[in-house]
Amino acid sequence: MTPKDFAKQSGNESAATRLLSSWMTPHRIPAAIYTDPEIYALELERFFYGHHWSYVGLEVELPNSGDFKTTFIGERSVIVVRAPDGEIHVLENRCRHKGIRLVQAPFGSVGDTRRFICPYHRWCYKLDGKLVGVPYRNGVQGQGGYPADFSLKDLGLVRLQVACYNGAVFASFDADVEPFKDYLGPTIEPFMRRTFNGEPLRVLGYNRQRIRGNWKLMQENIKDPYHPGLLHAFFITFGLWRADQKSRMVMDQHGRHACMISARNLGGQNEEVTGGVNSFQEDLKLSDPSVIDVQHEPWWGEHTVVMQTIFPSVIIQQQVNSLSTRQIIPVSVDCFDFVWTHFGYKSDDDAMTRRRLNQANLFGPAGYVSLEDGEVIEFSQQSHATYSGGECLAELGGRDCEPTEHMVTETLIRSMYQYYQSVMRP
Amino acid sequence: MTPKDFAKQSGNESAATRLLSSWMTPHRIPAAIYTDPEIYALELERFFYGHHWSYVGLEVELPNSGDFKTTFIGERSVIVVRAPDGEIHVLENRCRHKGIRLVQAPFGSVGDTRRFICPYHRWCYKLDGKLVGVPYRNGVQGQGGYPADFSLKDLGLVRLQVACYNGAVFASFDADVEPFKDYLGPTIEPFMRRTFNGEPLRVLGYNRQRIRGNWKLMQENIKDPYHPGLLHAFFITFGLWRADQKSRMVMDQHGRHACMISARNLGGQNEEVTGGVNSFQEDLKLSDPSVIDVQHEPWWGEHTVVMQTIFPSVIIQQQVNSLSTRQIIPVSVDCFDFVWTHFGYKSDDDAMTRRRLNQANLFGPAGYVSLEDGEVIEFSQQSHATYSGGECLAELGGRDCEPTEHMVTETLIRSMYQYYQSVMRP
Amino acid sequence: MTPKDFAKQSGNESAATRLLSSWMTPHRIPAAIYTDPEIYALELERFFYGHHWSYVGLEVELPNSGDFKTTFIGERSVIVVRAPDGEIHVLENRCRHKGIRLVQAPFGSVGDTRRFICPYHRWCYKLDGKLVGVPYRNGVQGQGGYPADFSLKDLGLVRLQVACYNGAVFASFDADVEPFKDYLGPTIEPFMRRTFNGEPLRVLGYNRQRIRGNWKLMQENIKDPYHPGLLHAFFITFGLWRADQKSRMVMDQHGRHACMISARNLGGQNEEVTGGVNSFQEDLKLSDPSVIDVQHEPWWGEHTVVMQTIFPSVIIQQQVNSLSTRQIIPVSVDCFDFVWTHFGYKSDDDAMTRRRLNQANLFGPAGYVSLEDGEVIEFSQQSHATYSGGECLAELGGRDCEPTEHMVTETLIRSMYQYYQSVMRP
Amino acid sequence: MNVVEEGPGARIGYIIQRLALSDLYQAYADSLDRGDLERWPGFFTEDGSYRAQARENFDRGLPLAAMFCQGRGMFQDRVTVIAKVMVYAPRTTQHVVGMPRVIETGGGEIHARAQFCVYHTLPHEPTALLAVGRYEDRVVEDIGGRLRFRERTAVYDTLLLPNSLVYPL
Amino acid sequence: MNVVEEGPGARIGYIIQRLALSDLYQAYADSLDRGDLERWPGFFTEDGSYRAQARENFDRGLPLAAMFCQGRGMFQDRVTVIAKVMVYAPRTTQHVVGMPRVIETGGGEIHARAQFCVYHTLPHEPTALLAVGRYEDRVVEDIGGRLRFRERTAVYDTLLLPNSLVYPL
Amino acid sequence: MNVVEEGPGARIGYIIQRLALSDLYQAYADSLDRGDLERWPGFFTEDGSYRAQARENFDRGLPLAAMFCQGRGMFQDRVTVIAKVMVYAPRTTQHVVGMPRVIETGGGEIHARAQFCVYHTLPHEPTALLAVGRYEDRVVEDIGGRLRFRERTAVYDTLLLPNSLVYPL
Ligand code: FES
Ligand code: FES
Ligand code: FES
Ligand SMILES: [Fe+3]
Ligand SMILES: [Fe+3]
Ligand SMILES: [Fe+3]
Repeated sequence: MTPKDFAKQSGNESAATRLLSSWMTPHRIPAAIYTDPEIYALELERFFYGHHWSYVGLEVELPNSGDFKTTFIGERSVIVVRAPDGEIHVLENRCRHKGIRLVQAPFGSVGDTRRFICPYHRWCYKLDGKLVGVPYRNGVQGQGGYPADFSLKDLGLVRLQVACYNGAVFASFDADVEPFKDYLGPTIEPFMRRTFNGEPLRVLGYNRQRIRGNWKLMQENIKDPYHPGLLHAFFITFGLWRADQKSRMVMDQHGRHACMISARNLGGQNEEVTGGVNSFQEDLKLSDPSVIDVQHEPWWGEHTVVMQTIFPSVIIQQQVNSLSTRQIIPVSVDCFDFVWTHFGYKSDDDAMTRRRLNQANLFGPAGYVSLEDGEVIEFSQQSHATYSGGECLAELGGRDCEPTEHMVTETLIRSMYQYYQSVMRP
Repeated sequence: MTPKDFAKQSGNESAATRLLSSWMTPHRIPAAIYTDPEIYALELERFFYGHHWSYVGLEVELPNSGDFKTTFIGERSVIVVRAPDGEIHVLENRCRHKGIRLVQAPFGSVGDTRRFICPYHRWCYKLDGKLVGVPYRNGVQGQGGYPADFSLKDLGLVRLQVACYNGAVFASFDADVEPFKDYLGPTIEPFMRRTFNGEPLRVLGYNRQRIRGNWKLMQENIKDPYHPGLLHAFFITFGLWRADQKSRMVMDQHGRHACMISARNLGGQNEEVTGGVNSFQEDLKLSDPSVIDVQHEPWWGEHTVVMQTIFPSVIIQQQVNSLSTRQIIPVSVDCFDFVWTHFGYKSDDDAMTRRRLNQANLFGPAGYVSLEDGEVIEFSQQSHATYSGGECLAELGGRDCEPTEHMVTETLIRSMYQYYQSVMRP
Repeated sequence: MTPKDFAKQSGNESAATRLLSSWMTPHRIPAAIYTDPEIYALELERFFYGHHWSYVGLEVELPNSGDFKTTFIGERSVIVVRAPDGEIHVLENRCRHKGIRLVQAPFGSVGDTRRFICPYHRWCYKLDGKLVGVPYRNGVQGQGGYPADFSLKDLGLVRLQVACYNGAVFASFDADVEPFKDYLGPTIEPFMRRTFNGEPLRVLGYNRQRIRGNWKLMQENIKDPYHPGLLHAFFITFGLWRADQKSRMVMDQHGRHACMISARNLGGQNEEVTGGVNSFQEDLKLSDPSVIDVQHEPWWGEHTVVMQTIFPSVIIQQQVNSLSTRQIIPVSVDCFDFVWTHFGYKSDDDAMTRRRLNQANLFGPAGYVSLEDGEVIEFSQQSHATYSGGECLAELGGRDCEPTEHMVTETLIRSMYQYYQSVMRP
Repeated sequence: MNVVEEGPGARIGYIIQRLALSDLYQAYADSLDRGDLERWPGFFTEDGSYRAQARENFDRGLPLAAMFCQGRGMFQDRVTVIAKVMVYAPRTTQHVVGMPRVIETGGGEIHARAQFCVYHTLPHEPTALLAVGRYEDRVVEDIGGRLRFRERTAVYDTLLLPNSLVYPL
Repeated sequence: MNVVEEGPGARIGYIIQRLALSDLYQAYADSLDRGDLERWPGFFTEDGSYRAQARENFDRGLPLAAMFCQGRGMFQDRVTVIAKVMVYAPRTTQHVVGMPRVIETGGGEIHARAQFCVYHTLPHEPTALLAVGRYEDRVVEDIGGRLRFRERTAVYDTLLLPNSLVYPL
Repeated sequence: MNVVEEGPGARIGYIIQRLALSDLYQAYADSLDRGDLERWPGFFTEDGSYRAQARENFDRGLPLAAMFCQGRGMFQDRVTVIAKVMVYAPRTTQHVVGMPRVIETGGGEIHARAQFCVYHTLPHEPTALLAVGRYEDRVVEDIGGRLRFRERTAVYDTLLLPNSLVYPL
């Protein structure tokens, strides 16, 4: 906390309010947005609990009627459940009696009961949230029970808006949220449709990490085409990345979502495009190339790598044959959980499944590439937490927020913060 | 934090103050009282450190002169000690020199010294707290030492008010606190006298849990006769509980303390009284009935189960032959320690001791019944912490705060919060 | 939090501001200065990040060009590095691009690169902090890159002021900080020069502890000649300390730094000077006297023990043959890390090194003496955190802040807080 | 070491028994950690007893245990209640148990001791320490030569348990 | 215990193998903890495989592993990338591994299991838990009589890993 | 494995020694954990030495140890000071120690190594990690055939100790 911060706190207006009122430059980012608990609380409110859609899972995770999972939107636990009619409901995981988180298991099935029953006093909810039973409602032997004007009708588990997009499930707390397709917008939606193309999916497994950094640092990381060829020596060393490879930076009409689109390089190096990276070790070779044994899939088209950041909650990864959703679950201002769901298509043959699993060595908590992203995010947070007057620079490729046909730019970060400012302004 | 909360915090009056000023409905409980640190700090002040009595132990824990224990009232450490004259003193565990917590051991004896000596500079206190020695008070060889006007008299360990009630020990920081008997009030005191009847006690042992929930959730739990026949499937499954069993809900004149009084059921079931609980598993039987091998004790009278909640700090349990005090030690707004002291009477024969120990399988951190209470309390806190605009309902049996002759009611919870509002109102 | 505190918080002026405005008595210390996060934040600002010098290490830790270490000033990570010209630089460990903590290793060498390269995007800094390389600055194949007005000049790693004092290294964030010698002042500097006399040093090793107490409690501890003969029974039991041993309490012109100077006792006891300490166990003997096998070193002069407290960050220990720096690294309002660097002189023979190592048994986390200091500091914090209205007394030897020729006084504590008040006053 | 030196046969027998003891301890932990709760009673003799007891009670001679079973029936009831009756957040445990040491042998019983730490993992939460402590055991060679506990006391140091003790230690 | 009683020779052989198994497990952990990463591939057969896999995947039959190697080449690549390619905060690990238990023997393989907990220490930070879990292993007597893993799966309970898994478990 | 194959007798001797080594390690930990501090010096030879040393010192060849004893006298002094002289909050410790591994044998000494984690429990507080690390030991067969440490170094990874190290690791 700088003396200025301190002084501010003594006034009537909080430091957070002042910062959010006055911050106008998306290319210069104040460290306080990563560390101020008041700003974080407002982010939860406006992004995760407000008029935005958040990722909650894949339909294939709930194959049968009665199957459910629990996950989080922001810090709030929600239940995702498949109703007998096949519909997916997303419900607040919060009993309306005394407010308890009534479901604990990450995955499960309600079985034949077709009900969620709160363990504490056994209030009984249908899978669409409706409250259908309250023990002793009419008392026992004429004694006690609920008052005459007590109505079950308003006491269901709160149901969220749900969008199922070819197998991907999103939800929103806001009843007035725009339709999901509009939320993505015309520039982003085609890329969503590219991966979630209606082909049935198969979950290959999960990775879960707790990363001690502010959640936005992960969004920035995947909107940053500047780092992969510099941080990820694996890409460079084994010739998988060049700064001059064909690529596009696309964002939605608000600048919040983005796609980093590129075609993997064929190997080799030259001074300009590796940025003179001195760790480039020409003599290193992979003994076993199976982690980079790529097979082109028909649905790719010309793009071999597409990283989608769907604000605020998820990244949709296609890195050649490795596919995953990466859910961002904020835990506190300086921490988030990062949940990877690797998947393929039901139609994959064994060789393709093996290929996806081999390539998974690049991703997740032990990933040759992704491990580094988690590390630098923690390095960032450590610094922001202590150099609180600090500022980050995002001026590569200029100071505007336009899409580009190259990757030598931080435009996607700027466009996200331009949107952020517009929503967070007091 | 809801946007409303956020807005409030920017004003001059804190969200806590506003909430406490405006909350009038004890049957609708705002989640913020379980999560707001400012409210919690005020609770410590007004309840634990104010004009209330808190449980600190049993006399039998300190059989000999010089025996002491350390425990907590609210977050504050206190020393309970038996002086040479047999009297019990309760002292702030805080040296008046540099304020250190001078005694660390949970149990001990000062032995022949008859003094507490602070380890840091060896200020020396009598067992009633009086400061009787300060090293180098008059300097050494004419140099240094304390000023002439330095007086030991005002620098004793602060002594609390103490009430020994037939072996149970309570203390208060407030010199003007009402007498303990008045504090209990005429409706509750007879039940206290029923268990602590002058018969010498024997401690059977301790259980200690750290529960990540607000301390009031535990008070509510034991003021809630709605849940035992619904949450505690053990009771239902093995026929030990029916909602129609004879029972009474009693509170003191302020509504803060309570007794849930009932007579254990003789087994069997019917639809109405088990609330249609679908987990009732008729085919389950206990292979060994010793955990429910009850023997009526003369002092019981007609009541087989009496659960006393003595606000704010303790529950006095009689569940058939299992007796315990359950001390509530708040640790933070979202956490408390729960300390169980199981006891019997000195006059118990071995069979009765074995019986109490067998029945102890129902209680504590691994208790067939109590484990569930700890679990649902944590489920509650998880939800309150994240759904901060939430509200709990306590409308079973109406919205008033009167005693009842049945258990189909949340009247005790309402009466506690009515009292709470009166004390906490700014 | 007392009700008064609570009330204060509801007003416009924070409790911290009010306290700092009104506290005038250095001999009576309010517990809140050990527990209030706002006060702590201001301390970081005014002491650790303001016009003070902080200890960062010993030159001998970085023998070669390119050697570096990371350490902390306050909560901020800094890099200490030896440049090719032999100069020591101290740099903020914070990349100017996205602010990450770019160096993680506690010790290391940049080797032949002579550069710090940020891992994230490989911005490249010279060892004096200058930014000398930014990948893709001019774009790739005419696309992207930094704007024309983008200047590397202002984006170096921020360089701190550095003072190398005969092998001890101090640094300051304040460009206008007074010269280090003036900072020590004429009364303290000779003692610094006594230990750091130009004789080359040898590091014997490190001890690191995390102590759950406010950082000032450690400064107080080493400014407190009242406790060693009372708390440290080892000193008393084995005759190494008497309250009447020749000693002096010296402070700098501001009262912030101090030296406790004394001559070790030759053994024996008498009632007055041991304060009647009843744990004095005459029958205990050391089976092996090697931990107290003292050999006088020429540079000592008449003093056998000199403990220097260089405010705010370090203690310079000479306890007969045991030498160390003890760095104080605040972690939060209620916690600090304590880093011991034991050293001797390069010219020590093996016997002297063995002696220093043997005597090290008295110090550090397992030290016969120092262990006790860590313990009482935690006992203090426990109490301050819960008895928030508490007050500490520092009236031994009067209420003034003058140097003394004896040790029966708390004058050094008072003088530190007099200085503290002057700096912290709003 | 209480090896009675009576030739290689006896010594081999002793060694085999030590390995069997190690296997018993590891199998016990493993079956709990993998959720095979039903196998738990079988690690005890028919008349065996089990206690999960706080060290403060153990050390001070106070008889209370957080969990107490005596005789196969009580073991089976504990299993039934855990598996079918109680409500709690699902969790997994993981024990790490030191090599058991034979303290004394006599009367057909081995008095053995081993140290343990147990972690638990709750939904959506990092793994956390549940309890550390030591086993104080009386082991016998039961029917079929299989080693079983006649008495096992899991003395846990962890005075403040993190809320619930669902499974035996 | 699957001791085939065929005289003292066989029994001694069995015992020696159990100790060798223990040594294998401890040496594996020790070489990782002391930073001898280069020795890691040598604990596996040429065609061996390794997985560090979350228990939720293992239990539900999902094939994904956080770390996966099959064949000496992939092992060596993992070592190279850890040692020479990746950027991460330096750290040390410390395993504590229980005595391995033989679950089954057959086809020249030992199916063994042991429980582990692993701590890591990062610069300027207190030691923290990295992961707990169990090893599910297939061990064979390799060339020269040395025991090696044909297959090792480190099944970790710790669903929420504390950020990075730099070294194998 | 350094088993010199000289017939079943030698092999049995080897095995017995390995078990005795395990017992030594467990008994050492157990006596500390149960507060039998007085027995601690007896685990060392008369001229034995003990160090509790931070790994950063050990690895960099810096001689400082947080705790250092050389010769029975210094051991006894450490015990006396802990038991009768120093002020500290009472606590209990709990070690979990892996099976020791013989690194090398020669000159009448066994160079052995084992990994440990140690927890401590302070009054009114949850159990917490104290330290993790490994023992680097030189063990000899002392008078009466009992195994004792000639040298034990507890190398702890835990650079930031949680305040005090009251008891030896
Ligand atoms: S809390 Fe859900 S039914 Fe009472
Ligand atoms: S703090 Fe108690 S005597 Fe000084
Ligand atoms: S953060 Fe350092 S180069 Fe980008
Ligand atoms: Fe990346
Ligand atoms: Fe209950
Ligand atoms: Fe001291």
